[in-house]
Amino acid sequence: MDKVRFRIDGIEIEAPPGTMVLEAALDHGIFVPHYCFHRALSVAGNCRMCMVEVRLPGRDGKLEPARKPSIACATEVAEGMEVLTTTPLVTEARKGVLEFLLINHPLDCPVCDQAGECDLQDFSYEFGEAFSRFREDKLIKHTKDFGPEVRFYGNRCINCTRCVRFTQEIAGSCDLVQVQRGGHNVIDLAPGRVFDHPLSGNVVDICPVGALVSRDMLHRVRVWHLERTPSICPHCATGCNIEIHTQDEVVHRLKPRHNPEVNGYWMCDFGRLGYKHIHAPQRLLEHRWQPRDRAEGGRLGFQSVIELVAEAIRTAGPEGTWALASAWLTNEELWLFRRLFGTEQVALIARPPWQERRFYPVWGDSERNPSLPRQRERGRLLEDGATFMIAADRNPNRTGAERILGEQACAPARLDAFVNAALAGQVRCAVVLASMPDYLPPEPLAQALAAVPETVVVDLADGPLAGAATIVIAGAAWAEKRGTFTNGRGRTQRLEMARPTPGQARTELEVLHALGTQLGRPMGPCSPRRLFGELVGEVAAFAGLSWEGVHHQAPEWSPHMAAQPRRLPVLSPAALVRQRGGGAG
Amino acid sequence: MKAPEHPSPAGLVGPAQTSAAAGAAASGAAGEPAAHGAAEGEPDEEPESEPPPGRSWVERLYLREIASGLARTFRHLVLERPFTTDYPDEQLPYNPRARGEHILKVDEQGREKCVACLLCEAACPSKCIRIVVGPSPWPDRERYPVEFEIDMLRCIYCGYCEDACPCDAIELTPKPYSVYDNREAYIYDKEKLKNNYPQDWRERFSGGYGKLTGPPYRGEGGDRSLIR
Amino acid sequence: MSIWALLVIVGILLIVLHIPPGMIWAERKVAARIQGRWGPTRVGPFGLLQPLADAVKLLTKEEVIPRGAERPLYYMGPLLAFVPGALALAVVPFGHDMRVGDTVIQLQIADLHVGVLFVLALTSLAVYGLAFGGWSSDSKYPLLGGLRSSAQMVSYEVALGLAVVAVIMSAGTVSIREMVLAQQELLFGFLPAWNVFFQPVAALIFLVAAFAENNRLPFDMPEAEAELVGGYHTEYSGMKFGMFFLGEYVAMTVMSAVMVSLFFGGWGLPGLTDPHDTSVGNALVSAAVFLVKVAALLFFYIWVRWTLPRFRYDQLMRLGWKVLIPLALANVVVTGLFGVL
Amino acid sequence: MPLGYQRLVGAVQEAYERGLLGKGIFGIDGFDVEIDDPPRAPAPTSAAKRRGCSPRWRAAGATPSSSPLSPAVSGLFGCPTVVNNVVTIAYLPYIFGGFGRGGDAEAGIAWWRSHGTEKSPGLMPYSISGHVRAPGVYELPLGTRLGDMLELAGGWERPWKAVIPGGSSAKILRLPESLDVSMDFEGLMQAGTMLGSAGVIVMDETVCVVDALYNLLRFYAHESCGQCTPCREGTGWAEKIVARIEKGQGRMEDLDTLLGLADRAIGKTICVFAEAFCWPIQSCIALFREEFEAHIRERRCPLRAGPRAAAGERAVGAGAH
Repeated sequence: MDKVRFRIDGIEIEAPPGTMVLEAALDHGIFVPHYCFHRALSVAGNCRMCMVEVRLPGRDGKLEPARKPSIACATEVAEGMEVLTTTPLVTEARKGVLEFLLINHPLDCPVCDQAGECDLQDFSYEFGEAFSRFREDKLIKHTKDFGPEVRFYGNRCINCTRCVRFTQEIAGSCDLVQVQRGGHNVIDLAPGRVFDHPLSGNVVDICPVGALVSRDMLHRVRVWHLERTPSICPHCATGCNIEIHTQDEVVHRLKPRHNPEVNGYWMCDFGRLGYKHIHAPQRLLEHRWQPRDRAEGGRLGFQSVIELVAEAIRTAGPEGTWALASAWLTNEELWLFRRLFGTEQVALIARPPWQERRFYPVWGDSERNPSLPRQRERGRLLEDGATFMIAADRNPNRTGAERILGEQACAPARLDAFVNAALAGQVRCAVVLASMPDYLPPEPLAQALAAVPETVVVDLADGPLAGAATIVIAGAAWAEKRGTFTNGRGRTQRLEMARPTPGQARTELEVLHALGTQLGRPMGPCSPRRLFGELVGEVAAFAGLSWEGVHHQAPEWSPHMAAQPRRLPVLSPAALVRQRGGGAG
Repeated sequence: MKAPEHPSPAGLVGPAQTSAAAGAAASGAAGEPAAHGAAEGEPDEEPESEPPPGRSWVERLYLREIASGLARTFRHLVLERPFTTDYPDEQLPYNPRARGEHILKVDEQGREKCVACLLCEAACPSKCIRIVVGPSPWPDRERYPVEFEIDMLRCIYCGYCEDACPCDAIELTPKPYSVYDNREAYIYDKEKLKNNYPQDWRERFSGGYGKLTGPPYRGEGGDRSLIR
Repeated sequence: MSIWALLVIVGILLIVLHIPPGMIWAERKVAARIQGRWGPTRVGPFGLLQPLADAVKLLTKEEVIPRGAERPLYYMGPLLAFVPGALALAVVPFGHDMRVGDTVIQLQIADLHVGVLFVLALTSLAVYGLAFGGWSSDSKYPLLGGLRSSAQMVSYEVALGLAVVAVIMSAGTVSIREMVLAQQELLFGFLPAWNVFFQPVAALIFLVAAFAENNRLPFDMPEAEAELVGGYHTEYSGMKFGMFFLGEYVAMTVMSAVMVSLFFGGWGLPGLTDPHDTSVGNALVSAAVFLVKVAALLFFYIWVRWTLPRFRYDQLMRLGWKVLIPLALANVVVTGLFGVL
Repeated sequence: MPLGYQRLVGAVQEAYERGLLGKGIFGIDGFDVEIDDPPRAPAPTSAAKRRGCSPRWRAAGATPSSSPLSPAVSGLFGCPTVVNNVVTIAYLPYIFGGFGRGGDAEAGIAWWRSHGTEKSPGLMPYSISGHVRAPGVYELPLGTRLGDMLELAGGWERPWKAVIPGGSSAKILRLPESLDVSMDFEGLMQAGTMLGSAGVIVMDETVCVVDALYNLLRFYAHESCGQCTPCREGTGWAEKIVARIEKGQGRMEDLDTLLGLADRAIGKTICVFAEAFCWPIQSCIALFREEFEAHIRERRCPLRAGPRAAAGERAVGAGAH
C-alpha cells in the first residue's frame, strides 16, 4: 500500500494509511501532549489534550484553515494534509483543556506519589496557565484499594480511561469500569471484582496522573530521588525489559521498559514485586565455614573462604568434584563456570515452573476485545495473539545455560546422576552456585548435598541450600550484577548493576574468578564485557552478538533464534490468579 | 651617604647622573622608607625601587605619618567609646525576616502540619533534612513524617525549605543558632523541632525581653511567630 | 645574705612575675579600645582575671609534641626564652637606697659593676630559646620563624650594643646603679640630666632595636601569623607555649626597665625623688616612679603594636644593617670626639 | 416508565404480533427485521444523539465516540448503520407510502411540499411549552410565524420575555422583538438560533433568565456523559457559577468566566453536547446581561421576593483552587 504524504509543522512525513496523526508526530519527534492515547491501547479520544489544527486540501487543492481543532489521536493521516501543533487555536485549546482538567483536580501534588513523573504537572507547566478561574467547591470522589497492588485516588483521576481500556484490551479481565456520569464520572471496580490480575501493576504505569498508584511503593520515596538502571526481569524466561529504580542503593520499584519484541509496554506483578529478596532480612552478608564434623567454624574473609574451597576441590580431585550451576547465573558466569568445571560433572538447578502443565498463549480473546483485530493489523501484538506472556519457566537464563553448558548438562538426568553419585559417596566436594531467590531444593538433592563431605554453596539467603553447606559464600542478586541473560525464546539481553553487593557478598563472577586463580588456572579477564566477547567467539549460539548490541532496546536477535524460533510456554492469567491466591510469587 | 633628592628615571638622565645613581646603589645605601633610625636627620637611604618623584627624604622618613598614626590610635583608645554590643547580655534586635533555627509547626491538636512531601528535602542545597515517611495515624491526611531530622551543622539557613513547603509546616524563626558541646545535639529530631521556638523566645522577639534594643519583633500578619 | 636582700629579691620577683599577666590584660584591653571594642569583660571586674583564665587554660591544655621533635632542645626552648630575660632584672635598680635602722637596703638584687654588659649578655641568650624552639620542632614554620628570629636578634643586638656603648662612654661607668645615680642631677636647673638628652640618637636606636629584640610589631617577623602561622612556637602548646608567651613579656619588661635606667633616669624624677634622701618614703616613691616609667614604656610598646604595620623581612634587615648600625657607629664616634674635646 | 417509551414498546410488540417484524416477514424467507429494545438504562442525552451509534452499544457505558465519518457506510460493529429520529420515521409513511393518498409516493411528496417554505417544506410537530394557555404538541407547517404559533397555543395574560425556539440547547430569543421570526430552519438560523428539536419554550416577564439558565445547566450537568474533558468539567463548573449568581453571590468577573469557559468548550468535544450547554450561556448573557448584572449588583434575584443572599447561606466557592 502506498504511503500517505503529509506535513506536520512543515515537516514532510510519510506514513502508512490508517496511521493516526499523533502517532506519526510522536514517531517524528514532534511532541503533542496527550493523556488518553496509549500506543498499546485503542483510541478513546476523550482527554482532548492532543488537539491540533488540521488543514485539508479543498476542492481546489488549497488548504483551508480549520474552524476548530481536531484531536490528533483519532485523526487519520490523509494525503496532502497539513497539521499544525503550535497555532494560537491549538495553544488556546490546550489551555482550555488543562483548565477544565484542573478545576476538579486536587492540589495534592506534595502528597501524591506521581508527583515528578506526572503528565498533568508537566503539561500544566508547559502548556497551561498559572492561575485558575475556578472558585467553586471541588468534587470529591472515592479513594479505594482496587487490588493488592493498586490504589485508586478518584479525586486525581482525569478520566482518560487508559486503565479501563487496559483491563479490556490487554489484561482481558474487564475489572475496571467507568461509573457515574458527567463530572461525577469515576473509575471503579466492576461489580464483584477485585483487581488482582497478574498484570494489574501496569495500570499504575499507564495512568498519566496519580490516580492509580502502587500500594507497594505508596509514600515510600519521591520519584525524583530515584536512579534508573536498565535491566532484565529475572523471574521468568520471558525476560521482560525493565528499569530498576533505586535510591541510595535500595531498590524501590521495577518498571517495564518498552521492547516491542519481548514485553511491549508491560510486565507482570510477579516480576514487578520480585525485588524484595534483594533486601530480605535473611540475606547472606558474610561468608561462613560450618564444617559438619567439628564445632569450630564461623565467619571468614573472602580470600580465606576461597582458599578453603580451593583446598576442598584439590583434596577431592577432579573425579570427586561436582559443580551445580543455577539457571539464574548470567551467561558470563556460566562461561567462567564451564571453563572452571567443564561440562561433564556439572548439572543445572533451577526453580520449578509455575505449574506442571504447560500453557500456551490464551490471551487476546477477540470476543471480549473488539479492538484486537485492529491491534493485530498494527503489529502491536505478540505472537499468537497474546497481548502479554508470562513464561512457565521461572528462571531467566535456562536457555543460556543450555547453550553454554550443553543440553545434556542441563537435563534433569544429569542432576539425577549427581544425586546418585553423591548418595553413593563418590562425590567428595560439590560446588553449588545458586543465587536464586525462593529456591527449595527437591528432597533428593537436599539429601545428596548433605551427604557430600564438602559442600560449597553460593547463595543469596539463608535457607535449606545454605543449611546443607559446609562453606557458604554470600552471592549477588541479579540487580547487583552486570551480564547477559538469554530468554526463553533465545534472545540475549543485558542486565546492568543497579546497586553494589551488600556486606561481603560477591558476584558469582568474582567468586569463580578468584577460585580459578586460587586453583592455579589461567583465568584471564573478569569483566563481563570481555567474557561476553570470549563467549561470542567460543560458543556458536552466541556468534555475531556484541556487548553493545544486546543492550537496552537494540532489537538484535541472535542468529540462533532467527533460525529456529521457539515457542514459549506461557500461562493463563486465571491460573496465575489462583496461584497468587495460594501465596506463590 | 648622599643621594639625589629626586632621582630621575634612568632613561631620562645623563651619563653622569646615571653613574652616580648606580654608584650609590652599589655602595649599599639602598634603604628603608620608614621610620625610626634617622631621627637625627641623616640622609639614610637610596631605595632600589625608585620612589615617586617629588618626595624629599624627610618626607620619606614618614615620621609625620607615624606620629599621626599613633595619635589616631591614641584618640581611639582614650576618646572613642566602643561600639560593640555586649553579647549575649545585650543583643541587637533581629530582623523579623532573620533566618535562624527551624520550627516544625503543629495544628490546633498538636499534630504536625507536615505531610512529608519531601519538597524541603529536595530543595535543601546542603542535604541536611532527613524525613522518614509513613502512613499517617490521622484520618484527614495520608502521610506524615515518622521521623523528621535536621542536621543543624550542615544547615546553611538559606530558607529554601520554608519556600518549598506547601503547607507552611517548616519555618525559620529568628532564633539564632544554638551551641552545643556534642555533635549529636545538633541533629534536631521532630520533637525538638516542634518545640524549638518556645514562649520565652517569642516574648524576646516581640519586645518583651529585658535588654533588647531596637524595634520589637513583628511578624507579617502578626501570627508568623505563633505556632499554628 | 641578709634577710633584707632576700626580701628585695622576693619583692622584685613578685613584681616581675605580675607584670606579664598585667601586660596581657593591658595588651588586650588597649588593643580592643584602639579597635573600638571592649576587650575582656567577662572574667572578673573589667576582665582583670582574664590572664588567670588564660593561665588556667594553658595549664590544662593537652601538650602536643611533634613526633620528630628534638626532645631536649624542644623542652629547653621555652625555658631559654623565659629565664635569661628574667635574670637580667637582677642588675636593674628598682628604687633608691632605703635605710632601715642601721641597714642600707638597695632596691636591687645585685649591683654588678658590669651591669650593662650582664644585661646585654643575658638578653642575647634569649635568641637560643627561639632558635632551639624553632629548629627542634621539626616543622617548617617554626624552623623559618626560628631562623628569622635568630638573624633578626643577632642583627639588632649589634645596634643595641653600639647604642649602649655610646651611653657607657658618656656615663663613664658600666654599673647601672651608678648610671642611674648620675642621672639624678638637673641640667640647666630645669632639665633632668637623663641620658636621653645627652644621647638622643642612642636612645632612639636603643628603642628601635629593643622592639626588634623583643620581636614586637613592627618587627615581629619571627611569628608573622600571616606567613608563618605562629613562627617558632607553632608546634608548642599548653604551658610551653605559655612560657614563650611569658618570655616575650618578661623580655619586654626587662628592656623597658633597662631603657628606663639607661636613658630615662631610672627611679628618679626631679622634684619627686631626692637622690640624697635615703628614707623609706623616698625609696618607695622612687620605686613607684620607676615602675610608672616602665609601665609607660610598656604601654608604648603596645601602642606602637596596634598602630604600625609589620615590616617586610628585607626591609627589616636593611634597616638594621644599613641604617641603625652605621648610625650607631657614627654616634659612638661623635660621642668619642665629644669626650676627647 | 415514560408514556412515550410505553407506547413505543407497545407499537413494536404490536408489529411483531401482526408479523410486520421478525423473521421472514411478508412471507419472504430471509427477510428478517428485528427491533432491539431501546436501552432501558438511563442513557444521557448526549448518547442518544445521532453520533451515538456507538461501537460501544454492547459495552457498559453509553457514551458517544469519535464516530466514523459516515455511519451509513461503517457504523455499529463496522456495519452500515442508520440512526434516525422518531419524527423522521413517523413521517415516512405519509410521504413515501402516500398514506391517505392511496399509496402514491409522488402524491405524498407533493402533499409534503405543499406545506412549509421553499427551502424547508413540510410539517413539524412543535412542542410548545411554558407560558401559554394551551401548551402541547402542535403540528404546523414549517415557516409559521412565531407570534401566530403562540396565539394558536392560547396566548398569555402577561407580556412575554423570551423564547427558546428549538429545544433547550438552542439560543434564546428576546420577546416581543422576535415575534415575527419564521419558525423554520433558515428563519431561525437568520435569527441566530436554530430549530433543533422544535421544542418551543416560552417565558413571560416573571421568569428570571438567570434562574432559567441555572435550570438548563443543571439539566446539562446531569446529562453529560462525562467522557471528554471540556464537557465533563465545564457543565458542572457553569452550573455552579450560575447557581451562585442566582443566589446573589456572584461576581462581575463570573460573566467573563462563563463566556470564557463556553469558548473553551465549544468545538473541543466528541459530540455537540458542549455546544448544547454553551449556546444558552452565550445567548442568555448576550441578550440579558443586565439581568445577570442586576443579580450580582443587588446580591439577590430582583424578580423574587426578598433578598436571596440571606445571611447564613453558604458562601459558594470559598477556597476553591
